[in-house]
Formats: sequence, C-alpha cells, structure tokens
Amino acid sequence: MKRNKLIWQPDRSKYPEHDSNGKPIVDLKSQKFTKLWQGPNHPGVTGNMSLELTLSGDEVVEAKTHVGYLHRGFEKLMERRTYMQCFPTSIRMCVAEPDSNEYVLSAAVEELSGIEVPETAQWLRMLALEMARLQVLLRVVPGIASTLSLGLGSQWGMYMREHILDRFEELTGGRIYHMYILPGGVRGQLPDGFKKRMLENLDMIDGFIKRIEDLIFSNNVFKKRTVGVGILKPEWVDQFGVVGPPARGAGFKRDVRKDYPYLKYNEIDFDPFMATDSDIYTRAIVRKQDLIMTVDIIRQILDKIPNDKEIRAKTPNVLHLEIPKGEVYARSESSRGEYGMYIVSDGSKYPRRVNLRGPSYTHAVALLEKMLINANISDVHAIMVSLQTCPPEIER
Amino acid sequence: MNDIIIKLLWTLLGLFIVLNWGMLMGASMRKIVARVAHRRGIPIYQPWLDLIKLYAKRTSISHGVMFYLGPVFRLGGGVGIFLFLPLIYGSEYWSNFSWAGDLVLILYFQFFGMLGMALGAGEGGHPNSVIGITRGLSQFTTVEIPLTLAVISLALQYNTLSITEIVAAQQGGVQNWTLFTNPVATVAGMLSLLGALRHAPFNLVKAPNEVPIGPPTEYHSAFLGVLRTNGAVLHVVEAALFMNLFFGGATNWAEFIIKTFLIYFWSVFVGVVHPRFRIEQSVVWFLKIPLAIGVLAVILYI
Amino acid sequence: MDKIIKDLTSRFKVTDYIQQRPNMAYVTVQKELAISLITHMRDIEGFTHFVLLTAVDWIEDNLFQLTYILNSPDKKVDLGIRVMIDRENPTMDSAHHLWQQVATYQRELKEMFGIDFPGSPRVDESFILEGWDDIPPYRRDFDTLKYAEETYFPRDGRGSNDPAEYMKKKLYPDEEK
Amino acid sequence: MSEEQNINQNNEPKEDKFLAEENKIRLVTGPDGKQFQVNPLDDYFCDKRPQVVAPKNKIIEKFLNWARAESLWVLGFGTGCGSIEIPPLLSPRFDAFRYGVQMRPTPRQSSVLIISGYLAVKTLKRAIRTYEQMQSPKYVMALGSCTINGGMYYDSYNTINRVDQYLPVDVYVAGCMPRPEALLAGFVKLKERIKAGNAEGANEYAEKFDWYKANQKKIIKNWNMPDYNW
Amino acid sequence: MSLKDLLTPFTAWKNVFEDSYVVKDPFNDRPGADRYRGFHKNDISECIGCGTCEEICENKAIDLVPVEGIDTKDGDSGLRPRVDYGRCCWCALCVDVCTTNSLSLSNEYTWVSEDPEDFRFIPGVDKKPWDDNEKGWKKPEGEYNFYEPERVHMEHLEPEARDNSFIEMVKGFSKEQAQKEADRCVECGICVATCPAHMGIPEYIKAVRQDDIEQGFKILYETNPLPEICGRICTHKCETVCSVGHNGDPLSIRWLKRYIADQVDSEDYKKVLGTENIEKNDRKVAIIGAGPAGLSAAHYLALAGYNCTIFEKLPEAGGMMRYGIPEYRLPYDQLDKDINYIKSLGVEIKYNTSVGKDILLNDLKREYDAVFAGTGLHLGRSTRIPGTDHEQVYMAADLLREISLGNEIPLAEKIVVIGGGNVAMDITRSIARLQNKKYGKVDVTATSLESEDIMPADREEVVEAREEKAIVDPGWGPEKIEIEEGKLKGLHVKKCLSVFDEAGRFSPTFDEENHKFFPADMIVESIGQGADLSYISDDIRDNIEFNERGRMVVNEYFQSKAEWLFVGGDIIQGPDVIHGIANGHQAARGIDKYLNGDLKYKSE
Repeated sequence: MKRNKLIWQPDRSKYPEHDSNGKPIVDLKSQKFTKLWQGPNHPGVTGNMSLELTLSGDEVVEAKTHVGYLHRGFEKLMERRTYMQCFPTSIRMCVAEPDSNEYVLSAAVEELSGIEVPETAQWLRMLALEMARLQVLLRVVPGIASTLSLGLGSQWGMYMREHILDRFEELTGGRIYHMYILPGGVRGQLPDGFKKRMLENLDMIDGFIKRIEDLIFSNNVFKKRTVGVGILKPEWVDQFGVVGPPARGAGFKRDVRKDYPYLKYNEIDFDPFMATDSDIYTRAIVRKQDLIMTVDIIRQILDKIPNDKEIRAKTPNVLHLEIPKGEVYARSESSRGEYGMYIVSDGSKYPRRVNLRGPSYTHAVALLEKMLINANISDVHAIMVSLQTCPPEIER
Repeated sequence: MNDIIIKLLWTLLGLFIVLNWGMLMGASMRKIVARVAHRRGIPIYQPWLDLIKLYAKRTSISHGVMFYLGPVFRLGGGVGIFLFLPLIYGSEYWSNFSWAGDLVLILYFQFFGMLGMALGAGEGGHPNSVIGITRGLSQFTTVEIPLTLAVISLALQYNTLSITEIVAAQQGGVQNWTLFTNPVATVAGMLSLLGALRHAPFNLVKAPNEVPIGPPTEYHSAFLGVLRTNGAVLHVVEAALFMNLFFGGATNWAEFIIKTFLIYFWSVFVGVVHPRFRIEQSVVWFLKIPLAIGVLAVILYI
Repeated sequence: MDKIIKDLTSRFKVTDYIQQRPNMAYVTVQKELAISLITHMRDIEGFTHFVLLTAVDWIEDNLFQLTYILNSPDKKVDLGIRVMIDRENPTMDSAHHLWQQVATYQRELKEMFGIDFPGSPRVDESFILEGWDDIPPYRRDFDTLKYAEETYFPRDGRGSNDPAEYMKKKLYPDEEK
Repeated sequence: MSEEQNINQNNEPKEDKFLAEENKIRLVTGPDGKQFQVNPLDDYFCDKRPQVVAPKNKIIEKFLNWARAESLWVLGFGTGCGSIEIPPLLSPRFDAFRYGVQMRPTPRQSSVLIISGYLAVKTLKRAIRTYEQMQSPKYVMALGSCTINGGMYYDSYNTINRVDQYLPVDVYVAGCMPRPEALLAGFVKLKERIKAGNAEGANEYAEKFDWYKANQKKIIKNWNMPDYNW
Repeated sequence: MSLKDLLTPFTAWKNVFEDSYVVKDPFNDRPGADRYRGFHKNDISECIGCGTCEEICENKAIDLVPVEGIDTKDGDSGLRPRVDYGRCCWCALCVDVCTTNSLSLSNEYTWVSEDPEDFRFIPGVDKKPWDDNEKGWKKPEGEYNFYEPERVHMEHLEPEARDNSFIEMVKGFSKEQAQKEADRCVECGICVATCPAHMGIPEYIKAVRQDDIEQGFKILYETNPLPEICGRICTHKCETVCSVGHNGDPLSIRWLKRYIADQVDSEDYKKVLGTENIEKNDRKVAIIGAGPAGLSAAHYLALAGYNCTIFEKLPEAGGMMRYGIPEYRLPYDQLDKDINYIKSLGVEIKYNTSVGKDILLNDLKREYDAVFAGTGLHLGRSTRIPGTDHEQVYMAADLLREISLGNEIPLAEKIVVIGGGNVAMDITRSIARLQNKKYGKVDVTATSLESEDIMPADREEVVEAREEKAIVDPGWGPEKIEIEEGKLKGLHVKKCLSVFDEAGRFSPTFDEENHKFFPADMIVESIGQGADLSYISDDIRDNIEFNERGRMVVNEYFQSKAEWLFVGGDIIQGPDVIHGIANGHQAARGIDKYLNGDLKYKSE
C-alpha cells in the first residue's frame, strides 16, 4: 500500500515558528492556538493518563504527556517486601499483560540466586506468557480500529479474549492477575482437558482473525485513516529506544524471544513479522501477524509440553529467602516489546532496588510527544493505541 | 380558527407518535447493532427510561443564556422540519403544515438546529464542544450541497418545491418512485443522508474517542433530555423527508414506519462496519463523490 | 565482550567488572568519564539501544549508584555502566543529547531521587508526582509506610496477635524472661 | 458559616506554593484603562456551594428513582486496575447494556462514577473534580480492596487508603480486581439502593461538605482548583 | 480501492443472524474455575493459628485474632486468621504457605456491600455462603513447597557400628546441614509455649540460619543452662507441636540446639555469654542434687550473684542425666562441658554428700538463706506382679546408674524389659550393647502396656532399638513372672486393649483370652520411678503441704509452704530434663524474689 495522497496538504513546515532550540513558539493569547487536555477521564487515551495538546486548528503543534495518575510507588513498595511478597505486587505494574511482570521478576530472582527452574515449569511459563500475549493482542488488534469508532471488531475480540481468560482461570486460578509464574517455577499443572479446550479456542480465534481481516484490514476507510499516518521514522528507533511491534513495523527485526532466547523459545519455530512502512496501518498489521504467530506458538507449545510432576524448584524457605549480593537485568518480550526488570540485591531478603523498563516508558512519553507533532487531532489516539502505551507501566 | 386548533392538535398527536417511534426506532437500531456484535443490547424501553431520568435530574448548571437556548433551538429545528413535513400522503390530518415551498423551508430548518447548537455549545466553553461544533458545521455544509443538488434535480423533474406534490407524483406503483425515475439524484441524496444522520464514517461530530462527545459535552440533565427528544424526532423526520422525496412517501402509518425504519437503517448499515473519516476526509469525500453525482443529477434534468 | 572490557579498562579506567551472564556485564566508571564512555559505546562499539537509566541509593556509603544499561542490537550483548555519585550533592552530566528518551529517565530521577541533571530538557518539571513537598520518595531514608499512615486514613479495627506472645499471655502470663 | 470562611481563606492563592501561574491573583488592565484584580479561581468558576436537594414527593420520587436505577450512565474513568474489567462488561459475554448500564464519555452526563481501584493523589484530585461536575443524583461505586482499606498499596505514599473519606460511596465490590460478574452484582445492588431511596450520596456530600473538603485538602497539597467546581 | 475491499466489511452483517454470546444469568451460570482464587475458607479445627499466612501476606491483610470457643493449648495458639478484604489481593500465597493445609480459597467471587466495614471476616468462624464450596484454590499438588517439608538427614552411626559400643551415635549437623534445617522454620513460635523452659526457639533457629552462633548461644542460655545436654536428650515436646510438622517432618529443633552448643568451645563460654565478671553478693543458697533442676537453679542464681552450693549424693554431677541416660546418647564429656561452665560461675559442688545423712536439711536451713531441692526420682517403681521379688528382677534406674558408675551389672542371655518409656528403651539398648559385647548376640525384649502408637518413648528410640536387634513388642500387660524352682523362667503377659479410660485416667483393660509368654533369665522393670524424700525431716515435713498423691505442693515459683524451701525438677513435674531446667530457672527467680522479700507462699 502506497502512502495515501491527499489532494492538498498545507505546508506547515514553518508554522508555528520555532525558536533556536527547535521549540515551537506558542502564544496562547494570540488566539491562534488552542490548548486541549485529553484525559485522564478521556475515552480515547489508553488508560489513566493525559495529553496536553496545543492545537492550531486541527493540528497538534506541541504535545506533552502527563503521567503519574497511576503512580503507586512500586519500586519503593517492593523495597519493603520480601522477594516472595514482591511477586504478587509486581504483577500490578502492568494491568493489561501482568504475566510479563511475573516472569521478569522471577527470572531476575532466579538468576541472582541460581535457582534452576524445572523443565515443565519453563514450558508452562512460556504457555502463560504466550496466552497473555494472545489475550492482549485480541484486545489491541481490533482496538486500533475502535479508536476510529469501528468498535465491532473489538467486541468480537473481547469475546475471544474471554475464552483465553477462561483458560487462564482454569490454569492459574486468576482471571486478570494470574499470579502464576513465581520465583522457582509455576503454581499449577495443566488441568485435565486443557489442551483440547485451548485448541478449540485457537480454532475459534483463527476464524476471528479472518473476520477482522475482512472487517478492518481490507476496509477502505480504515486504510484511508491509517495508511501514511503516524509515521515512526526509522532513525527514531534507536534514538527513542523503540522496541517491539513499533520497531518491527519500522524495519527493525527486534524480538527478545529471538535475540536473547529465554525459557524454551529456541525450541519453538517462529519468525517475527517485519514491515517497513512504519505507519499506523503497518503497526496494526504487525500486531495482526503477531496474533497469528502467537496462535501458532501456542499450538506448538501444547504439542511439546512435557507432563512432569515437578513444577517448582526446591528453593529455600520463601519466608526468608535471601539472595546473594548483585545486580541483574532480566528481559522478556511482552506484547509491547522488550520488557525488563533490573534488580539490585544487597544480600538481604528485601530487594535493594527494583526498576522496571517497560516499553511504554519511552513510547508514551518521549516518542509519543515527538510523533504527535503535526498530527491531526483525530489521529492522536490511533497513534497512541498503535504504540500500545500502557500508563501504569510508565509510572509504576 | 377552529380548524387551525384541530390541525394543531393533530400535529401534536403526530409529534407524539413520531417522538415515540423515533425512540423505538433508535432502540431497535441499537439492538440490531448489538446483534452484529453478538450482544443482546439495551432493553427496548431503555430510551424512555433515559429520558425520564434526564428530566428527573435534581441539579443542572448553566453556562449562560445561550447555553439554555442551544437545545431549544435544536428542538426548534427538529420540530420545525416536522411541522412542514407531510407524514402520510393523502391524509388531511397527518400532512401537518405542508405548503408549496416547504422543501426549501425544511432545508433551512436543517441548518437552523445546527446553528442553534453551535451557539449553545460555544457558550458551554468546553474546547471539545467547540471542536465538535466546528466539525459539525463544516461537515453539515458539505452534506447539504449534494442534498440540495438532488432536491434541485427533483424540483426540475417534478417542477415543484412542494413535498406533497413530489409525493403525489410518485404515487401509482413502485416504478413511479424517484428511486427509479431519477436514480442519480436518489444516490446523491442517500449518500448525503449518511452525513446527515451522522453515523460512521461521518460521525466525527460526536466522536467519543476524540472529542467526547463533541457539542453536547457540557449538556446534561434536562438540556440533554431536550436534545435527546429532538434527536428522536429528527431521525424520524429526516427519514420521512427522504421517504417522501425518493421512496414514494407513505399512505398509511404502517408504510411510514417500515419505510422510515429502512431508510434510517441504511445509515446504520453502512455505519456499523466502518471507522470514521477525519473531518477533512469527510468534507473531501462529500465534495467529490456525492457532489459529482448531484451535479450529474441536475445536469440530466436541465 | 572481554575484548571490549579490556579496551575500556585501559581507556576509561573502568573497575569492578562483573560478568553477569555470557552476554551481560557490569562495570563501574568514574563520574567524569561516564558520558564519554557512553558516547564511545554508542558510536564506536555499536551499543545503540539505550535500555534504562536508574539509580540505587547506597545510603550507608553515602552514594547514589547510577546504572546505565546499554544494548548492542547487532552483537546482542548488554553492558551495565555504574556511576557512583555523591549523595549529598547529587548531580550528573546529562545524556539527553545521545538519546532523546534519556531526558524522561532523568526527569524521573530528579523527582524520585533528587539527582540533578543540569541542562536536561524539562528536568525541573514534575513528572509523576504533583505537589510533593517531602524528601524525594525513592530515597532510602523516606519511610513510605509512616508517611502513608500519617497522611491517609487506614480503617481502624485492625490488630493482630503474635502467636508466641499470645500463648505466653494465655498459658504462662507471669513468667518473665 | 465560620467554617465556610475558613475553607475560602485556605484557598488564598498566595498561601499555596504549588499554584499554577495562570491561577494566581493578578492585576488586569481593562479596555477602559482601569486596573482591576482578577482571582481566577473565584472568577472563572462557579462559586456556589453544593446544596442539599431533598426528594419532594414520595410517590413521584419512587417512580423517578426507578427510572434512575434502570438508567445508569457510567463515566468511563478508569482510575486504577479495575478499569480493565469494564470493557469486558460491555462485551458480548456480559453485555451490561441489558441491565441499563451505559457508558458516557463526559462526567456531565454520567450518573455513576466508578472508582476502579486505587486512587493516586493526582487522580484523586481529578476524581473529586469529576464527581463535582456530575449532576445529582449521582452515585459512586468502588471496586476492589484498594478503595476499602488501601489494598495492596496500603503503605504507598501516593495512594489513598479509603475512598469514603473523600467521596460518598454507595456500593463496594470486593475483589482484586472484581470480575465482571461481581461488577454486575454491584450494579444490581446499586439499583436496589437507588430504588429504596438510600442512594443519597450527593446530598450527603453537600451536607458534610466541609468535612469532605478538609479531608481532600489534607491530601492534595496543590489545591489548584476552586473549592466548588460545578 | 477495489470493489472487494469496499464490500468485505459488509460481510460483518452476517453475524446478525448468529446467536448472541450473552451469558443469560451471569450470577449463576458462571461459577469460577476449579482452581479459581475466590474468597477464603478455613477449616478452623485444622488450623493451629501459627500465623504463617500473616507472615507471608504482603498486604498485611491477615490478622490473628482470638476466637471464642477455641482455647489456647499446646500446638494451637487459639488464634485464627481474620482476613481484611480491604487489603487482600487474592494471591493465595497464604494458602500455599499454610502449614496445616487448613486455609483454602473457594471459587466464589461475588461480594457486594454498602458498608465498607463488612469486608473483614474470620474464615470458617463467620459463616459465609461459600463455606461449603468444594472447588477453589488449594495448595498445588506435586513438587510445590514454600519450605522444605522433609528434614535434613541427621547422620547416625550405623547399627552395626554402634550396637556394641557406647560411642555417641548421633553425629550432629554440619554447618550447611544446620542452616538448611534452620531454613525450614517458619518462625511461628507455637513451640515456645510447649517447651517447658519456654526457650526462644524461633530466635535461636534464626541465629543458626544467619550463622550468628554467638547470638544463638546467648538465646539458649537465657532459658537453658544445659544446651549440650538438652540438645541431645531433650524430650523435644516442641517438635511434636511444630507447625511445619503438620505437613511434613517437624523441625529438628533439638539437633539445632545441639549444633549451636557444639560450635562454642568451652573456653569461650564466658566470653560469648558475657559472664566474665559477675557481681557477687553475700547471700548463700543451698541446692540439693546436681541434676538438671539443681544445676539450672544454681546457674541462674549464680548469675544473679548468689553463692550457691550444690550437695550431690553421687560422686559426679549430672543426676539422672549422668546416671540415668546411657553414654551413647549423652557422652559424659559433653555433660561435663555444661557442668564445668556452671561451676566456673562460682558454683560449688559437694560430691558424695547426701543430705539427710551427711548433712541435715535443718543445717542447711540454718546456714543458708534458702534451699532448693531438686533431688529427682531415683527409686525404681515396681509392677508388683507376682514374682517381682525374685533376685533376677531388677530396676532399670539402678542398672543404669551402675553402668554409668562403670560397674559391671548382672547380665543374662535372655532379658525382658517391662516398660515403654524412654528409660525402658535406654536400658533395653544398653543391655543390648552389653549382651553384644559379652555374648556376641542380642536377646532382649521390651514390652509395654501401651500399644505401639501410644508408647511414651520417642519414636526414634524404638526404631533405633530395633535396629540394634532388640525386640520391642508393645501392647502387653504383665501378668506374673514365672519362677520354676527358684529360677526365673519368663514373663506372662496378656493383651492390653486400652490404657486410659474415657476420662483419661489410668485404667487399663485387657483381653483375658490373649496371653503370651516371654521366656527370660532376667527381668528389668522400668515402669517409672519414685522420689526419695527421706531427707526431709519430720519437723519440716509438717510445714509442707502434700497433695493426695503424696507430691509436695508448691506455688508457681516452686516455693513450698516452708518458705525457705524450694522444690523442683522430677519430684514435682515428672521425669524430664527440660522440665527440670525450667523448674530450676523458675525457682531461681523465686529464690531471688524471696530473698529480696517480695515473695510469700500462697497456696492455691
């Protein structure tokens, strides 16, 4: 798909004027500009955050992201909690895809303390992570269209997601917060009949993908709205630390699962989709391909998963689990991209410092502020959702 | 004198029926849309409850006189169209105050409500209202042009500007409907209807994900009740106008109900499966396709 | 990786080298040389992906540790760079000119630890907190539980018993240690 | 009366070091050349205290309450984790629409405010503002442990512990987070409460206004808004 | 823009003809999954109120509160968890860590209330609709433990290596083993109340875990001056109530205590405990008997500055610990290590001095400010069945004493021991060793009234006795000893059905049909011991209260009615080292109080 050519585009390269630092000179009193706050209770923003937009007509000349509406001080709270207590706490850092939090925390703790996770547990972890990705993508892929008021795909997607959540409930005992992957292993075996039900759901999701391809991806109006809009220039990728689908949409084939294989990902056959057009449509396509790939990966996992009884390594008593001094950065590929946790241990049973590196941190603040400039106000939320920003992960 | 009072009473009764039909139609549309999403949707009586609730709000704040007048103007626009629109062809009672030039008046009233809303929403002071109303006005202007062209084509075709006469000319069988006698104008009209009824892809006026929810952002309580009342009436009369212009009007209430439902459904049918255009895209679209068709319709009859 | 480290040791006097795992290492560098080291890593060694910048409060040693983690997407290795700065007067050279996102990290550090990065864009604007007038909350000497209990209103009626204490009270109340 | 004055005095902008520049008292020169003082917080906003609007006629009120109960317009303001379970509520499986629950994008038109989990101080300020912008009768539904007694953030410096100290809450739903079914049960309970005429949170807020304001101001250090913003 | 692209979106309309996906009645049609983590349930009869759930809860959502109808008793704190749903995050870590598996979550998930105060309840006590819900989260099956349920293996001498020698058979923990074992502790503190001395068990285990031996050692000496001894032969009642033991093996609390004591050299004792300089006062206390009670009292009194003199009848200190417990369980050098430390605090021990013979109690009364008597139970008790007056019938206590004194004891090729307590096992195993030495084979049978499951002896004692080829055949009531022509032939027994009646009183019932005969050349009776109180002269005796069973009545400080006389140890609380230590400690407190004038005897 070529870039959409509008019949007439005003030349806005010199408007508004910029000062020597490249900052736009915006004089609100001149009445040429409007200040528009979107959020926190705005249906379009991806969560409880707000965008401070300076508009000239329908065009954004300056954008600022304001976060902190969901700040709970996790990194501080976790300093007061033992490693095992950190585990339920860490999960809340990103609501939409909590499993990545569980995994990176567990992986970091295990790496520092040298715990070997049993093989079955590794497979189960991978299953949980991929199910979480599937669950998120079912929400997000049609979600881009629903910011453009095509909510139908979202409704179907939500229903598909419900089935995955049902499977989660069956496997982990939780619907949203699964609290399944914990330091040392996982918290439950595959229930009886799980594979069969999961495969049925995956078949259903195949049908769903076909339907949203018809409804969304071949929809002319959707293409008109998204092709050539929200361009993420390739040179921004390193400059802004872009990871995951946005980077893959801009021609950078970066996927932690491939680059730094963790768990059993090197035993799985998959190839992350990459495209170069780097607009909203491309990112939507990348996500859709991710969805197809995730379904495939889950099928492979279900096929290969061993059935050992051992699901958790023998660890010291978790009530006073102490971890050797050191620092570690553990990463995983979440649906939004590289998701990592940096833990510093001072040898006590409480972590000295926990820092979460979520993709949204750079995507939603620095990158979004950059991308929104000269965007049309109607596209703001499509751009935001296409970056899949998640506010709780920014402010933690 | 007596006549006019009786006429007025019939008109009021007509308004009551149209209002309720509008709400029922709106609810059924929402139920149908819900069906597409595999939901069951709202109870069919939900709009009445919403309306009662809105009027029963205990507090309501105002942003000034124009803020009050906005919904009133809007209602005036809706009721205005209703007043001059013959509902049932051939019925003395249900033809309201239809007269020779009513078509022009109706086109004017369509704008009247919008302008009133603009004033009121502007007074609300919320930037979302302002952005919404700007979009609404620009889109509506471009929507009116193909419609006007279609109407001109019709006027040329039937040589009249009275809706009643246009309907009269279409009587005597389906083949006499404008749909078949002047399909080009019908297409132009039906495309502009998409814009007039503001479903996707032309629903950017109220776009909840961008400018929640456009002009009525600050409206609430009874103000919103008035707007909703007007909405119900307006949807029916818009559909009825197109019914009269292109689909042979209605000779009884059953026909009226079926035809208005289907005409309204047309915009829902398109809207459910499309995202919305940006404002400039929608303006450009209207200035391209329907306008061209409209011009063609006029040229064919010159 | 070893080659890089050897090079760095001679050039930037890095110390405390720890190989965390085959593709991840940590080094400590002096504050003055940190930015030039990072620039070197980005431009010459190809560590173009900036992963994170964060701080650790070593209150016992009166130091803040700044950790820059850089990643080389081509070589697929990570390097953690530790910089120790004085806790009393914490300032650090800004790295926002190298990666634009760094400004965000620096804003957060300024707010949460009180570490200043002169010249970083919007570094003095509040980022997450609004109207905060206590010591920066991520510092170790800030007691969040105490603050929360004093500021908010925990629901009363709570109270627990330690089993051993309670049994003592019940079974042998008179015995002293 | 004296308390009321107190609150207004507390709002003197010069005492507030966090007050934004544009909200400070300033001198403005009018078109006629005369200078006059502008206090944006007083002048640009409504300064009417909320009033108790008592129900009037019992029978009529019963009917109206029934309508109110069956038409719950929820403001889509996700204050915390719980908001992730609101979209499924509107999705095919749960379909809250059939219970008369609809989402509204603007607080003006909403009647139910869902506090979906923890409230960070920054959000609390917006939540209060949002609540005050809603028109009475209005209801608050609180989701999850965090709203009851702090939940897992009981020791966080940035989240409040109990919502009922700042806003009158009608219904609490237990869970972390509550499932959509629990939320639906919450709506059912709220409906019962409204129909019984007990959901008078807006009036309670007006009655105990000074108490609520004092609590709110204790937390929100930059009270960068007028005392009443309707 | 192709026509196909224009039309495909409209295919969505075909969905209008499909069924809706709506759950008709979401409140009833969708129960949580089998594993769903819903609301809490607690089986309060299983729960012991150990508070591990409270410990692991990261939200401080759980309080332990007293519950009406549940009494505090050994192994049950009487507290039950109360959950605050204003805090809970349903992580179910409390369920996973629960020591008794009593806590679980149901799959019920709907709880709506108008009153925020509602959301706090005691699962299992406050009745909730989901109490009978079978499904929900339980501790995952399989290899999934938050603490190790199995003990660290303690190395023993192999039966072959030990069955003919009196070398200590338990080797003791290495550092790694001790830390690993200590790591299993959940620090609930349930054991503290059960320990007669109320030792700070969780604290010293914590010290082991943190490798802070000195701290641990100090904690030991706070309540127990004989850690080397207790670390070997304590009856470890604490281990029977250990909460970890509900779901695995209890902690080896005794071995950990021994581990700490073993790590400290006897020269370092004073330095570690900080007792190098004790301020002495001029008051004197006489202590009768250098057993655990006497030594314990002497230790604490010495620490408080009193001048203590212990009068010991036998040539060496230790009492029953030396003369009642065989060396393979408690080596004498370890015994001396503890005793020497106490002596080093300035405690004087007069050996071979029998009060009542060599010195009179009245003299002590006159010469000392107070007297503590911990004379123990040294008189063997007899079954008094026909034939017990035969010369080949011995008392276990006597034999053990002789062994310890280094004297030869009479031995036969076939020996039967009557009794099922630890002493019976001691004598059985000692005899087995001696038989092995002398005859190269073992033929000793221990029989007891109590059946195997209620035998008072420690489980491992029985197991080890069997390993050493002794026969343990419990559940038989002795009937009579068969003597043929003055020669002992054996023991007739009959099946014992129950030992205690419903009220818990000793009242054995027998199966009169089921008899058995144990052939024997020699019989040892070990069914209990009695006290020898002959040293208490009549004039003092008049001043002392005795209860109906002939035991002295003392107050909570072990003070008798004659206020200067304190009595403790086995003669008050039955045969048990740790009780003796606890009594001695308490009595020392009492004496201190008495001598400072604020303790008066008050009979209950």
